[in-house]
Amino acid sequence: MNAVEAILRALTVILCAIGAFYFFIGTVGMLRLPDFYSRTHAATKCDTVGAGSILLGLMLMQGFGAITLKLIALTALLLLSSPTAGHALARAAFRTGLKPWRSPEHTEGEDAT
Amino acid sequence: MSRAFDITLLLLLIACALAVIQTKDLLGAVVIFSTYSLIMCLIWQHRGAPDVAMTEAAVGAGVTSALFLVAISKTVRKEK
Amino acid sequence: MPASALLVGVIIIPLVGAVLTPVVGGRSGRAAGPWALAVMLVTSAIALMLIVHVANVGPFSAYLGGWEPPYGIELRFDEFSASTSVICLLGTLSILFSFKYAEKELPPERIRYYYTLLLLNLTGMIGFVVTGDIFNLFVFMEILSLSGYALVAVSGERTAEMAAFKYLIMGAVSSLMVLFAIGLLYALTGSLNMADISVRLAGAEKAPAMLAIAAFTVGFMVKAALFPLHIWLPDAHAIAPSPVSAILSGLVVKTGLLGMIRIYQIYYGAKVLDLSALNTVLVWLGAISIVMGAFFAIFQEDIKMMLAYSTISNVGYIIMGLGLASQYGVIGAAVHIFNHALIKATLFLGAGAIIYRTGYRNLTDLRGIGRSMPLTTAAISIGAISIVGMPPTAGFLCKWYIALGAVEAGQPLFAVALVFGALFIFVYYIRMVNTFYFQEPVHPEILEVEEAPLSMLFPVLILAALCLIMGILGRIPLSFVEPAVTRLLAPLGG
Amino acid sequence: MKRALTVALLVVVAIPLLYAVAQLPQHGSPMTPPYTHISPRYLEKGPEEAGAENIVTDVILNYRGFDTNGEVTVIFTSLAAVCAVLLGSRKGDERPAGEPSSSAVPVSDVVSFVVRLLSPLIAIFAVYVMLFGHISPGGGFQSGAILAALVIVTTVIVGRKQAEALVPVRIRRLLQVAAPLTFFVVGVSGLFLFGDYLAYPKTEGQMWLATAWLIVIGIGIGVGGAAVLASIFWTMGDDS
Repeated sequence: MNAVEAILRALTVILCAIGAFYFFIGTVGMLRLPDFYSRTHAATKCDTVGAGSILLGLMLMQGFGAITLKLIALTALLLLSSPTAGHALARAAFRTGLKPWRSPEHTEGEDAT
Repeated sequence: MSRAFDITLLLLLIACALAVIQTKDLLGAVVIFSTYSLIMCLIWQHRGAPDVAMTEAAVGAGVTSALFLVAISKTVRKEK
Repeated sequence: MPASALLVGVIIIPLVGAVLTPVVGGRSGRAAGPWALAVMLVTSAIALMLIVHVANVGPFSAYLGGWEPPYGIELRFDEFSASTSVICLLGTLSILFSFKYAEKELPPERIRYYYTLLLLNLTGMIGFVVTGDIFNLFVFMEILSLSGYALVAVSGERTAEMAAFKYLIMGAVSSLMVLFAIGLLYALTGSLNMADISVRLAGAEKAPAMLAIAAFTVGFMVKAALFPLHIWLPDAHAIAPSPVSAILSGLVVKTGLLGMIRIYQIYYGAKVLDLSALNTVLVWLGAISIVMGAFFAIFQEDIKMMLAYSTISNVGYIIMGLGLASQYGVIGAAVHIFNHALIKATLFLGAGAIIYRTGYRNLTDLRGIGRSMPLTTAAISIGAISIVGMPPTAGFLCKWYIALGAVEAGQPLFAVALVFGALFIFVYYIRMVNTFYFQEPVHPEILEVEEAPLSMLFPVLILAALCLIMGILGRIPLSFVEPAVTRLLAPLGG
Repeated sequence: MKRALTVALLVVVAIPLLYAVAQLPQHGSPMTPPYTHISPRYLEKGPEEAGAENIVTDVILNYRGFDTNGEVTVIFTSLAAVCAVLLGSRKGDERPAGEPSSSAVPVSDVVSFVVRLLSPLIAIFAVYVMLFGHISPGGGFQSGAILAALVIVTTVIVGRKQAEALVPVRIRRLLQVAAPLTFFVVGVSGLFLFGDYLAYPKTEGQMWLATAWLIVIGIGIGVGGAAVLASIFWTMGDDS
């Protein structure tokens, strides 16, 4: 029993760490990436993978119960809403004519052809 | 721990308030303002006022942002 | 009907009437005006009954929801609350005056919302003066301010929207100040009931109590347009539709002053602070307002702009009377709140009737109007005489009392400022009357103009008549507020 | 220069503010007046004499119900203000050149699908918040805001015409005044039954009636608030 609990606790810690790591990466991406599309992409990663794995970790910690049900509902909502928001943002930007960023070398190459 | 959390939130709140004033792009200001509401909502919740937190989330971050966006779409986006 | 039910009714009836106006008004909005008028007539009847009651038995209360204060909200009707009757009177007359105005100037979709806002504004003021709970006061202040901003902009002209925006910004800051002060008082006393705060404030810390009254003063002074905080007033009051100007200048500005009286009731009763420093500041600001408002009014071409500046000047008189904190001064101020409302409404409604008929607002363009609109200009002239403070009219007694108050408080210098202000006022009203009657018209068609329509003429004449009657019967309101002022000043040992 | 002046002014204002606030009773300490004067009565007796388990609901709808009556009127005032300023023909309506009126991006199928999927859930949540305001956190205002958010999102997805068709103008106008009217009806019946405006039954056996009335008011505020907020949104988005 203790062993099961310890494993669950370890899994929780690992999952939460993964979540935190993704949030960190996402934030760095938000700050460092060059254009709107890539930044949106980074931000959406935070929400889905980061928050998703943290919620999963919390579920493991709680075991079965009302709270876990709420967490499941929360995860489902998050997995639905966050990609949709990202999609809507990127689509609106693209439709209104925002050009994706190209690296300078690439652009030069294009110009040459 | 709880105190540190409170202080962090309050500092974020002040930062958001200043950012709203400083931003010249009104659309950006609206987004920051809804972030402000979100932080405010967390503070209410943390101070033990879930009723107010709920109102703040629904009205502050939801409905007012929508109204601001409509107003911006009707007028100009840049502050002069 | 028990008095407490009437006291609730005087707020609830116009409130529900206002809320139902868009439903009743119909698509064309034609029914909205008569409906609003009916609502205000009923409210006026209730207000009269309340005043008779307070004159007989003194101040009385109603407990909402049956919860005794400080647990629930208390409505309290005292002699100062008797200004409800002025609110009802001016409200009724302005709504009557609005019939023709709204028909001519407003897009039909807006008419019913215009009346809704008028009624809401009046409801807010009635609630403001009868409530005995400080947060309830704030709620009603919000209703009246919000509807006030929109009423300024209702004509849809660019200048009106700019004026409303300026008013909105200043008003929002003042509301915030008042809310902040209410929060401070709650933190100090744990109570929101005014009487209860007054009792519990006695042992409180001094610095927060001082900050609270400072915030209250700044907040209410923005609403009342005292000298450094008056900048929103000339535009908003001059550009708003005339019936709205009458209400804003006659009543809304006064709510700031009545709010100040309420705060003084709390603080004088608690005796927690020595307010003489604040009073000195108020007297000086009042004196500056008197002279400055009157001085600027001389140079105005626009007739409504002139009236708006004269409002600033008259607010100065009232503030000065309050700040003097002497029996005569406060009585004079309290009654001037009432009289100035009548006078300024006469003037604004009269000016509105002239603008309605001629389309001109500048004095130069209006030369000779006295020959074609004799009744309206006669009413305006009566208003002008009253506001200068000539003996047989309403303005005289109050100013006399305030001057007496200055002498009583041992500061006769301010009585001089008062006389000086009255001289300036005399100059510009003489100029106006001179323009109306004795100068040759610039526009010949001015002489062809018809007299104002009956629904406009009637309110103007009634108000002008009241200016005269109040001058003759001026002792009645003075002796009516006297017990309240005595109670207010009793803790000062005066 | 202007900036320096602003900062100096702020500092001058801030010092007395900070000084005075520092003199206030210790915030959050149980010995301060806000905790010792009125609140104990609310906390101890609220559930039995005011009809709701949630003390916040007790205070805002029962003890201080008249304030809430005023607040819903403030919300209604804002609607009347928006209508009075925006409705009807505007003289000289000018939009700065080069600013597109609204981006002509059609609504994405993905977004549309997700919103359609979620909107019944949002509606259920709003109704739950409305009906259980007397037990759990929430109540009329909150559910009104959630409902209004739902209406706004739906308007964005299906277009304004279709969304407005769901609620005909005549009914909408009644819904907008639902909140103050509910207060009026409950208040006046309190006046006749129990002697005071907005009075609720206070005796032991009739508490269910008080609770029922709190729920009725909650529904009124929720529906009215949602109608007002949605109408403001529609009026502001008016392209006339």
